[in-house]
Amino acid sequence: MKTTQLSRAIFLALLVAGSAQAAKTDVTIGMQLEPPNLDPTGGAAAAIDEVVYANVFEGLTRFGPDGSVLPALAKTWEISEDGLTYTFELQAGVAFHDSSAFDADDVTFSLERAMAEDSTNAQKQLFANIESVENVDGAVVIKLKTADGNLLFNLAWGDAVIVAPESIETLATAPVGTGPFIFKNWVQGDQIVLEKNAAYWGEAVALDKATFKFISEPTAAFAAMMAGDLDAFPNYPAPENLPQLEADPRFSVVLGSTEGETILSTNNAIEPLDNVLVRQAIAHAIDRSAIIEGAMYGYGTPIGTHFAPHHPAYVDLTGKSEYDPEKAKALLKEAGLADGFTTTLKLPPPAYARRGGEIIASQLREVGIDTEISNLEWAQWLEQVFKGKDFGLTIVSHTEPMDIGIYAKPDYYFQYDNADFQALMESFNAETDEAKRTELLQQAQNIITDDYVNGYLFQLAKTGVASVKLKGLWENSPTQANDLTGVYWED
Amino acid sequence: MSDSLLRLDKVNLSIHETPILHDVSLQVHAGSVLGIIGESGSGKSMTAFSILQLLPQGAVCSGNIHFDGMQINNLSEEQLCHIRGNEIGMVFQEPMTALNPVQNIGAQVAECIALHKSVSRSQALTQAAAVLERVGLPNNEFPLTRYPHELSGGQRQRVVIAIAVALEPKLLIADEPTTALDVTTQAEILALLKQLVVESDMAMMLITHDLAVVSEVADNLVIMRDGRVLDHGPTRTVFNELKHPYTRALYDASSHTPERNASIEQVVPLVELTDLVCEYPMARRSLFEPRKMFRAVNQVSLSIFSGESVGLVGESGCGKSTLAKALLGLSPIVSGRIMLRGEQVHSGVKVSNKVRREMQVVFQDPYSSFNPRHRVGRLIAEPLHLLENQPDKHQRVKLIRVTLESVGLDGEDANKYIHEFSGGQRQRIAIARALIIKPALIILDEAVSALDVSVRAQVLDLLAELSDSHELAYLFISHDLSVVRSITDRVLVMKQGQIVERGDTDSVFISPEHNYTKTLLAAAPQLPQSNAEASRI
Amino acid sequence: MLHYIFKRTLILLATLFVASLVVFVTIEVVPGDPASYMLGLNAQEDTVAALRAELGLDKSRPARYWTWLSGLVTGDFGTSYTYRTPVADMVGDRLWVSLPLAIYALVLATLIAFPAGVYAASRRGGITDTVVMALTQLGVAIPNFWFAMLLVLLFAIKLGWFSAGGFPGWDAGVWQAMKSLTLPAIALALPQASILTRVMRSSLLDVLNEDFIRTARAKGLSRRQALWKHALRNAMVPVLTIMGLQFSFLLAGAIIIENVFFLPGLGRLIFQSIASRDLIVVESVVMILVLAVVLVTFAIDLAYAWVDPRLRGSR
Amino acid sequence: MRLRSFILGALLVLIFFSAALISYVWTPFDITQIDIKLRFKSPDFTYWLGTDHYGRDMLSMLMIGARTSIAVAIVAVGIGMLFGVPLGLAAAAYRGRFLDEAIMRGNDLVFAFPALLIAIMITAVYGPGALNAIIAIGIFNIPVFARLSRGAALSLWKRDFILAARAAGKGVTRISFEHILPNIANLLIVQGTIQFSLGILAEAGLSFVGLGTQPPIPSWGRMLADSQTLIYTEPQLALFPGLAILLTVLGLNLLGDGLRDWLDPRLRHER
Repeated sequence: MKTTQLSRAIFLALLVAGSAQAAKTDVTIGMQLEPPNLDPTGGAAAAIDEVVYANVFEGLTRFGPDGSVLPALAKTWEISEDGLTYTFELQAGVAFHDSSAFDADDVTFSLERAMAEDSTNAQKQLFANIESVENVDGAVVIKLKTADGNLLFNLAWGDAVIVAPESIETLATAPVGTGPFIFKNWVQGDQIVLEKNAAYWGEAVALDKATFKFISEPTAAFAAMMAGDLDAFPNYPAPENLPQLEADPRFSVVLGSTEGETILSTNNAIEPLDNVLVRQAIAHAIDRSAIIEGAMYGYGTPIGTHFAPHHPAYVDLTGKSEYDPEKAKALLKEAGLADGFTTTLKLPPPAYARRGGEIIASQLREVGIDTEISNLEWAQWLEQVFKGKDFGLTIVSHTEPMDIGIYAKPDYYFQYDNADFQALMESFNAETDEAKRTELLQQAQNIITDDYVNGYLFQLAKTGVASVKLKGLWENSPTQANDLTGVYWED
Repeated sequence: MSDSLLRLDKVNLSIHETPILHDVSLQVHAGSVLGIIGESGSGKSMTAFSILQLLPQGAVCSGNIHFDGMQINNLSEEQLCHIRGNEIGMVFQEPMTALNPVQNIGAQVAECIALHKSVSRSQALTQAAAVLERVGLPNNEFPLTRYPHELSGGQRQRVVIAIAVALEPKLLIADEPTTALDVTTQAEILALLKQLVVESDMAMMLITHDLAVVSEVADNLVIMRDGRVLDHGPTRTVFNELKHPYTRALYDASSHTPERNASIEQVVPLVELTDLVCEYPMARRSLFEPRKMFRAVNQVSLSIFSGESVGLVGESGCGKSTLAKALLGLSPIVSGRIMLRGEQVHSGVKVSNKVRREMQVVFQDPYSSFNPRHRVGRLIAEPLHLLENQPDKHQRVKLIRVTLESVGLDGEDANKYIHEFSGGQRQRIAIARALIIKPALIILDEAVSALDVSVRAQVLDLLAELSDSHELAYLFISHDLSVVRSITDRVLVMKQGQIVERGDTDSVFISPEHNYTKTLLAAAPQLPQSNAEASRI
Repeated sequence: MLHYIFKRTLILLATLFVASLVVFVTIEVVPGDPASYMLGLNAQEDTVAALRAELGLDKSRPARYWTWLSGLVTGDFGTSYTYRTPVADMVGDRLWVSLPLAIYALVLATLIAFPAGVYAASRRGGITDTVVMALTQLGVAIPNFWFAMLLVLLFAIKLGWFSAGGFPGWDAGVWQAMKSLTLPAIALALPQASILTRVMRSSLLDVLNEDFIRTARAKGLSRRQALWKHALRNAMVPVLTIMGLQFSFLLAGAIIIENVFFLPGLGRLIFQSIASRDLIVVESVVMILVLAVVLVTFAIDLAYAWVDPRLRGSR
Repeated sequence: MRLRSFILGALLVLIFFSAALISYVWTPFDITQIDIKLRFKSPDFTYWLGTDHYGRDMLSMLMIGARTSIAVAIVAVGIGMLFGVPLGLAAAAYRGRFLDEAIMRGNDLVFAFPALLIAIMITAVYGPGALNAIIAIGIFNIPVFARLSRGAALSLWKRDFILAARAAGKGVTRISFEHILPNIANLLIVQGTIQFSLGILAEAGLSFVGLGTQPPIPSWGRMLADSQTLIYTEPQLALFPGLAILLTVLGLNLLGDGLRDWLDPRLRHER
């Protein structure tokens, strides 16, 4: 190291530190998982949306911070009487990042691409109900097969963003959207950098530059925050460090809710779990508070059914499965399994599953139910549990919004087949009146709770950590996203 | 006493509290050779090392050592370093390991020169070349860039000598310089040493266990045993008077010829070899050339009659061991026939047990021919494996005890381990192992060369007795002519895989025909006649 | 000498070929399919099938092995299933983390081990010898990932001299990059340095008992001169063997250390691609590690010949 | 000094072995009992080493963890010896011929894969677990013992007592097992202890990255991994498992050195 090189390096370091004092316009966000690629329409990984949703790509509609559906590229829209035809007026003067123009043809291209036979869109079923999409002199007209109250909601998903045919080839590695931030570069395994889109059609954003750094190990996340390498960690992975971060004046810990219902999925098709008494016994054998305290260090709200508590339609049914080991043993005896039984407990990688699994295993052992734990990679979990349905119990958090509809699919991995629940969901989908939809949702929650289909544990909390001076980050996450449009540095 | 170059008086040495030398006093005069004789463990090497103060850790040395008028045993390490190599040179026993294998010979000799004289590297190298020429390694044949592993034992010893005499030291200490060498090479090295002493008026201290070697080279003698000087004086007087009983015992053992009645029956030969050829592959020179084969045994024919003791002499590398191994079926044969009692024996690959029952072997190194993990009983009973009907447990124990006693050991030794026995006793056990299945022929491959003179005599006596009592034939392989002469009836001389001369032992020794035999006999050092009244044991 | 090199090269190529076969077979039977992993929970059957076709996963195994192998030779390792970028680039920038780390650790280990080993050997039985031996005993016994955690706790969090992990990339300045590799290198180097010191010491002690050292002393060289000029070079052969072996330990150890310090190196890439069943990346990275180890062993063999003329084959 | 370190080594190994054996019969507390209220207790009279992040007694966890680590290491060394030694003996017996070359090339191949890489590949393919860890570590031990026993056997084959045995008509296999094996037994024992300690480190490493023994069976490596996130608030959780690994490996290495000196006659007089 010749001396000149050394002195230049020190000078450089000072320069960088110096500039930090002036009003900060760049931000470094921590993320646990690195997206496999950056095409939200081509893959389901949550991490893709966490980088690009609302920042790089925009759909016709978008989710607001509280989960409500707001206009985006579609300025206004009218719905026909029979609810089958939607006409969208598009924003004017909008351009893609490669400065190619944005118009109705791009919308038809994007939606038809997602609906196509050989499409690799992970949420293809969102578009199943669409009959056709046309460009009628500048406006977009969507015709539906059957009336469906969810269309605006579905179009707000990350998988329904609008892309341009010109940039479709290299979308996965060089995303081109219409959003307020342009993709700058991507150091695989380390970080992705976005920069301000000067020619953005909408409101100007406060930030010039945003860097997403990928840190999967909880210890490393803590060290990075403490060392000041990161400005914010929206989904902080290690709840056990939160008290210490909260005590540090530099940081503020923001607790919000997510769409992640964490459940003890039970295979309703195999012996003896097909007996509702056994499932009820399991429900009473589980002490939710111990799990939340043990696995998530207190961060998480108990749920009695498969529904997000922050949603207005939520019904608190935790009372039907309160912790009562004696009752659980009695139920088992009633079901003819006085001396208990053995089943498998297959756990995917996340911490809530691995830690929750050990605690649940010891709680079930109390009432005589022995579980063989096996820890699986995501790929193996999908193969054995999700597709193969070869499991007794598993723990997973369903993070898609409003996904109570999965109980209406008999071939879904926990294989619950209840005709009147399926009928209920049909009528819900067709219903457009808000009050009626809420009432139907509440009925649905009661049915799956009474049937004890799964062990409903807790709603994943959004444990966001950010620098005290950084404002505008989403408190809750109605969908997986880090919307930076409203983010700014205070002083 | 006045002009003695080196004088030791009352030198005592102990290592880790075990006493090694007791009041050793001797002196060496410039231009003269002092021979130090003693059997292994007599402390002769330690005397040499205490002069140079090259002693192992934990050594305590007292008394004083005067060299060239100065007391050197209390000098500082730095001053001693100045003397070593410069004033006193040293030559060691094992030439194969005495040189640094990863450095070429030029550098190793030049290093000694550059160390003591302030000369440039190139000057040191030219002087090194000169010294190497002087010790008989001409540069054209042996360039300085040669590595030790490319030289033979004798040539390496010449390099060690070159290093020792490079700076014309006043004193040269030679610790068993020729023990590991062949007879002819030994003669050349001794001649070289004598010539160097004369040329540069150098004093030499020659340490050896071989009376014959020292009698030809040394002017004065010192005889040591268990760290004490027992006898000393000019060589001639020591040999004539044989004053000290130990000196007399040493002398008798060296010239000992065991009692044998050579009974030879000229019936069908026990073993007959015709046109035997043995080869083994040499290191592959380059990938494309096929592997060159080295012909160790080249068209050898010989026959051994039962009860006869045949000698096979030759220098190392002449193929005598390969021949022995071929006979025992231990190494592959290319062509030729081996007949046992008139019956075709060797059919190319495997030697049958029937044949092996007739032939057994005794090796040279007593410390390597036994499995340290087994008891002696099990060791000598191993050949019983060859018998069709294995003796039962009881018979086996009795057989072991009888065989042990027949070689002069105690029946109880059967449950001891091999490390509890001396070299001589181990060779007796090896002979017991060979005897146990009553073979017709025992092959003795350098069986006594590793033994001290006195022990060697006892083992030779044992072999003589056994050949009479057990109707045994011997094939006695050795490079030591005096031993072969004392025990064999007939002798075969071997050179580069061929037998160059054969005949009765006495006629071959007295009037050799082939000139190779002549050079061999001339090179072997002769023990002078002592006019002390020869006492027979 | 040429013959010696030619033979070793032949063995090297054969080992690489067989290794590639073993790697492909073991990894191909891994349950779980990357396509379904990428499409997540509620992907339909046909979308998964479409993606498999797109990634070429539906071709027969021998065909895929052949394309991968021919790619290996030309340096094109194929495209990653999940990242959809050429594996070569991904592995390229990761190599720029793992390789410098391994070399940095090896250099550190050697710089510590050589003087310590030689010093301990020359003062056999002295206090320094016992102290060095005790320290190396500890160094060998400490699990390096635990040692790494302690390093982070002390230097990164308590003293704040170093960052707790992460790699700023070489364009952030050589000094910064090396600084971030320092703690991981120390954690990796400790056990290697201890083993190397012990081997150095015992090998030197063996050589010091040899006859030619006595010859050197008889020439007038002091104890230290004899050690430096004659013993050291002869002691190198066993030391080289251990250094060769250790390089493969180093690479393996790096996989764990990269986890503790979240360095974007080959180790973590292997873990991530196994988790996402990105088979082509796993196979290529394993092959690169094997290539590195085999090349190092080849270099060590050549070094033998340079150190010890006896191995150079007859003139 | 040597004798003292040998005794220290033997003592440490004894402690951990007995802890592992006792754990089959009795542990201070039942580790299946998870009681979140009792977590992070620092060492006191009831919980000698405090409790972990699930409120389980650290001492009991360490005892059962010792059982897994020692079991995995022993079986792995066993595999190494069972397959490695015969291969080495065979290679030496047929030295220079095809079998020798094949075995040696096989060794080079296994050595080419960094040890942990084999472990990762196996556990990734067949799923994590103690059995796969055993196989993975075992496979790496085979070439170590093969190479060691071949080297030692080669030098023995040159010895005269082997020629004598051949002259007594004994076949290659009988000689290998009757004469060669007993004489290299010392070397194998010493190398066995070294590989044993490496096995413990390897198992801990594997469990640390989640590929070794799976819950609910405790293992030192995984206890370290679990304690990683809590290292800033509860450092003692990382302290005890790390120390356990360190002391066991140290004990084994000292034992190995002591055995080498005691069994190898050449070094004996040096003491």
